Amino acid sequence: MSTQTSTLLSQIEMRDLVKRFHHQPVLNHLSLRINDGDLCVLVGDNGAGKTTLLRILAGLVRPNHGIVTIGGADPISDPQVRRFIGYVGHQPMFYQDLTALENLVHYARLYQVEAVQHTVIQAIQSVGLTPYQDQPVRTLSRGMQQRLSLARAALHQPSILLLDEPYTGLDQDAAAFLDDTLQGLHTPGRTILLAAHRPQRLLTIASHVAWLKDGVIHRHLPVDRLGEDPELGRYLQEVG
Amino acid sequence: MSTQTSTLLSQIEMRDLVKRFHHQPVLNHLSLRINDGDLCVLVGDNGAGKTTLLRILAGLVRPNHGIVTIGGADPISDPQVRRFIGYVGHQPMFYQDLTALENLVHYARLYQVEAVQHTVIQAIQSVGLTPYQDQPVRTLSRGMQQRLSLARAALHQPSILLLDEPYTGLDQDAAAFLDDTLQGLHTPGRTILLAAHRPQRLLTIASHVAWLKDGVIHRHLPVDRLGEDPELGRYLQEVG
Amino acid sequence: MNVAKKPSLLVILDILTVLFMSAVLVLTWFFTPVEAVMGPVQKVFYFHISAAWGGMLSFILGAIAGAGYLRSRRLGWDSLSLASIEVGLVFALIAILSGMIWARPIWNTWWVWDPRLTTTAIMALIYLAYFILRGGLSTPEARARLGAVYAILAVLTVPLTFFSIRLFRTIHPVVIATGGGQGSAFNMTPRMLTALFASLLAFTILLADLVWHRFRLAQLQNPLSEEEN
Amino acid sequence: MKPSVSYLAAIWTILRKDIQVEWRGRQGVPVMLVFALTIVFLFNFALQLSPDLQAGLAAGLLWVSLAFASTLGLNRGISLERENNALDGLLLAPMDRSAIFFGKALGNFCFTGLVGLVLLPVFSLFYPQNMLRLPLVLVMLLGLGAYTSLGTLLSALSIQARTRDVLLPVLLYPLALPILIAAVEASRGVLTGQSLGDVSSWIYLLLAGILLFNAGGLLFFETILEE
Amino acid sequence: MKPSVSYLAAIWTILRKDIQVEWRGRQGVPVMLVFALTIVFLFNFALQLSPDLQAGLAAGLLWVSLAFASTLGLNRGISLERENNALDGLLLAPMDRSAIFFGKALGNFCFTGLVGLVLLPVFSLFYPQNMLRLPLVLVMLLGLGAYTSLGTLLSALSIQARTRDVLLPVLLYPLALPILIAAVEASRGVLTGQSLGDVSSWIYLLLAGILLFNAGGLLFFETILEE
Ligand code: HEM
Ligand SMILES: Nc1ncnc2c1ncn2[C@@H]1O[C@H](COP(=O)(O)OP(=O)(O)OP(=O)(O)O)[C@@H](O)[C@H]1O
Ligand SMILES: Nc1ncnc2c1ncn2[C@@H]1O[C@H](COP(=O)(O)OP(=O)(O)OP(=O)(O)O)[C@@H](O)[C@H]1O
Ligand SMILES: [Mg+2]
Ligand SMILES: [Mg+2]
Repeated sequence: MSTQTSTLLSQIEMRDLVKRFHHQPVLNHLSLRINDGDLCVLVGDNGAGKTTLLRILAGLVRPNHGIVTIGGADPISDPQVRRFIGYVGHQPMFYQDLTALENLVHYARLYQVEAVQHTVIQAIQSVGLTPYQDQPVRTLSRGMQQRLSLARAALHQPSILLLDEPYTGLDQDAAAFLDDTLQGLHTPGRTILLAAHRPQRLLTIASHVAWLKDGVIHRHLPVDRLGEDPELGRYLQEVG
Repeated sequence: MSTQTSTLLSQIEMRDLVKRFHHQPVLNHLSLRINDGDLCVLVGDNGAGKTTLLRILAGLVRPNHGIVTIGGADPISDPQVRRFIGYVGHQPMFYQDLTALENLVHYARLYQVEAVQHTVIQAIQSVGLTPYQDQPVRTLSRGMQQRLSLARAALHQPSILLLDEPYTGLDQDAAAFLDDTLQGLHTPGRTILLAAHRPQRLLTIASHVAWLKDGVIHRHLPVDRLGEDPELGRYLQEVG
Repeated sequence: MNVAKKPSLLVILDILTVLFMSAVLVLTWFFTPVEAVMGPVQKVFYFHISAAWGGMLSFILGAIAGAGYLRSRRLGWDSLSLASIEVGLVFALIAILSGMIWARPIWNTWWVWDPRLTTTAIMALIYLAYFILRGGLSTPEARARLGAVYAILAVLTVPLTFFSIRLFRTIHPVVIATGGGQGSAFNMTPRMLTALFASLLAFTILLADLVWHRFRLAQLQNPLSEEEN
Repeated sequence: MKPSVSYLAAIWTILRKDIQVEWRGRQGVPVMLVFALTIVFLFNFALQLSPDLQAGLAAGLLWVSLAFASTLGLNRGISLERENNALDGLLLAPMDRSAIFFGKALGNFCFTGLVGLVLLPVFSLFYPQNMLRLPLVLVMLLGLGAYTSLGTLLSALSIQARTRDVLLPVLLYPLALPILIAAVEASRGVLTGQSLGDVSSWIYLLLAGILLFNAGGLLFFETILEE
Repeated sequence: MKPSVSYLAAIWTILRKDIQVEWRGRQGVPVMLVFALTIVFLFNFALQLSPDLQAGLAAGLLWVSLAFASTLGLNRGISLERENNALDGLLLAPMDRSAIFFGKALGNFCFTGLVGLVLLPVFSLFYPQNMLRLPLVLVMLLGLGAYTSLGTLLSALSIQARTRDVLLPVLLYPLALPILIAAVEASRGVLTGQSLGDVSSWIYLLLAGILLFNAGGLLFFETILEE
């Protein structure tokens, strides 16, 4: 798989995206380009459209207008592009009656991961769920399900990670694990787009901040140049 | 309503609580007493049992063993005790096809709040959802639904607030509103029990911290005496 | 109570069951006359009625035990309810199967769409659904609680099954008829009656024995049921 | 358990909310209607019911289609509460939880009753019988009352099972059979010109059903819903 | 859209997962079975089918009960994907989304087929006909194949509507009517001793249904599922 993960496949480009619900535009001619190796934190108020944006990128929602390219390819016409995307949404996306292990095995198979069993057991261990791996997902607490979601999204070693408030419900162990993972994944050949409401803890590892407001990307700056923009600086200050 | 909210009705006592799922105890002879006027932050790892504990207090789950009293009354045998409880859980508990307004009106009626329309419009305004009040809840973003949940839980001016990770999904405005509300509600005659993974922002307004570990309350200390307990101090440090 | 050790009363009951059941076998084979019209097949009669009787009795017991659980919240009652209904279902199935075996030669078919037969089959389906319901629940408490409520609702159909022959025109004979059994398909000789009552008694003892055994098994599978006091 | 004012107010609040949801979507009742009609046509084809037979069958078909269509309504009524744990919201409310039973049962009764009232004139068109007669309407409402009470009770049972999406019909149909039979027999009697007095034993059975199942709701609903 | 190895692997993965869930709960198939039997008994009462008629009715009843029971299976199959957005997980996977259709349709076919195979001997007991014959088994599997393909397609449609819990039967039964009629007629023919050749026109209709609905799945499933 690593050979396929070309640099190209970790570049995200959105041009002129429009997404309306009932004629009301949520994304309004939004354009954004995230380069290979970026770890971009997406901030914005409740209802700004972060989730909508991430779901469009993941291929779960079709925009009304505009183009998305992932590494130059169109994820809608070429399903193989989805192989390079890992997505964590607001919902855990598991079969409640299957165990944690079985769920991950199922996803591993869908992505045709090699050495399924080994990979999955490793992934479960990394998020500290080994003692619970044979419990039905239904019986896991919210934080445990969130951990499992993280394990799932990274299972096939995607070059693009789309994370929608991934810290939700995580305790300190899991949050620290996520910090480490993000730091580890933040390498050339990988792109991470992460929506968060309290990005402060991320500013040390992130490379960019994008601010979604009024349906467009209001600001998109490298972290080391945040000082140049008092408005964004103030916003991040408030957010805490 | 305010006349009914006696001091007694804001005292929570749990004695010897046991809750098992499939023979595995999650709460294992847990006892805890939260006095009138306390704002107690409940911390604990993923799967520690915070949600289970709060749901038992809210009367949604029946413990296998042990006693819960709310202001001296048994909430199981006396449904009227539930009038004094406001609960925010992991799930939003709304009818997806009804609007935000209609949902709150329904809850207000269930609690026989006086001046329903006025109270509800006020509540929606306080969480900043007035522009969205006539949208079906289905179309609200996660953060907006969380805001609405907060409005719902406070609608009938409960003397006991049980909040399960209430900051989840809130943007800075909403989080600040919640801070303010908690501070405002933290008065004699009111008790707040709040589960949180990153309690740091709360330590300035909270009065107590309770640490749930291994099925029992491992520590229960006033905030101003946190320094005396290095173990809890370290835990809170890590949690951040 | 130490669940692991077999109570001596149960041992006695085991022995009684074996004795009575063999006695009934002997009675039916050698004591009762061969019925004139139907021939030896008629001997299914004793098992057929006794099984139907045992099934209904057991379902009623299941509902009572269910009510016991709801009152006391002790899983022991649930084990009893489960045991009764499981054994009752087996008895009901025996009644249906023996009825079918009987029906084959005399009605020349395995089955007729007659209210008595149909309500009996539906009773069996109702109690099959009981196990489907339990199978879908994940904690012992939920199984006990909802199983009890369902068992109480379901038992309402038992008298209906019993009285269905009176409510409808049916080809299935009425035995315990008020008018001295004019609806009866055959006239019972005193010997037949003796054997019938012996068989009813034997099946009742068998029922008690089986329920007890099944109850103990359920208790053993449920280590908490005794601790919860 | 005492029917205090607030108890009745809670029932009315729950019923009102169900009507509101129905009104918003305007989907439950039309869906049930279309479904009931579909069933009638399906049976006419699949079972090749001959025309002369159909006259006698009308009562049976009416009830089979009503029973199936009502299950849709019952399912919708309970899945409404399940989605996003809306049921928890009701459980939190300060009233005896049997009020939830009566609220939901009343809602189910109203919607299926409406479906039945529309079906009667439609059946009168399709079958050589005028079915829009007061005694038949009465029998129908009694039958639906018993059926929806039992259905509400069982839908609350099934909601907690893992197979909740499919459990209700399996629990409901066998248990409801006595009710359905009584309803069919009473309807048939009324249609063949008998008076309500002539079919009184069936009517009593329906009344007993209403009584029993509502008593069941009053007594057991709290128990059923507790987790 | 090309049936590459990975495409087939995806279908198999989805099917396998459905079998696993079924095996874990062991609920779908038993529920369908009990439900099918309940319907048979219900109809005998409600419609008071006379004994001589019943022989000719067996085929019709078999299909009506199979059709109703299958709907439960279809509902369960899709609500499994809806809970906690598990469907999103499938949509994210790197394959043409028609694979989801084939995986789900195969699963539905397997489960309802199993139900049918158990029903045949049971029907043989209840009706004066031996129904466990190879030609009937064949007709049954063909009919179920067409029915479940259409059902899978429609269940994906219904999932996006607000009334998703109740929409499927309303969409499915009218559209499936030709399939059901063909299946009933073919079964009736086979049961009355005709050879498969004699009922070939019905069989062709079933085959055409299978072909059409699967082509529909192949072509439209991606479109149906996109949001
Ligand atoms: C609640 C269930 C049932 C009860 C209590 C019951 C009871 C009885 C009784 C008391 C008789 C003897 C009648 C007499 O000799 O006057 C009888 C006869 C018979 N039963 Fe049942 N039965 C039940 C269900 C069934 C079923 C499900 C079948 C199924 C095939 C069946 C088939 C028969 C047959 C074939 C006879 C003999 C009829 C005759 O003598 O003409 N019964 N049953
Ligand atoms: N219905 C259930 N069946 C079986 N086990 C359960 C069930 N609900 C919860 N548990 C178990 O109980 C434990 C506590 O769960 P709970 O949801 O209370 O944790 P929590 O402290 O809220 O965790 P989190 O911080 O992740 O929300 C977990 O180990 C979980 O697996
Ligand atoms: N299915 C839908 N129908 C109608 N409107 C919708 C739908 N989904 C989202 N919206 C609207 O789109 C806007 C953006 O929603 P989105 O979920 O993307 O916000 P968000 O930035 O993720 O917010 P949050 O921080 O609360 O998660 C909101 O105003 C919401 O009301
Ligand atoms: Mg969002
Ligand atoms: Mg929790």
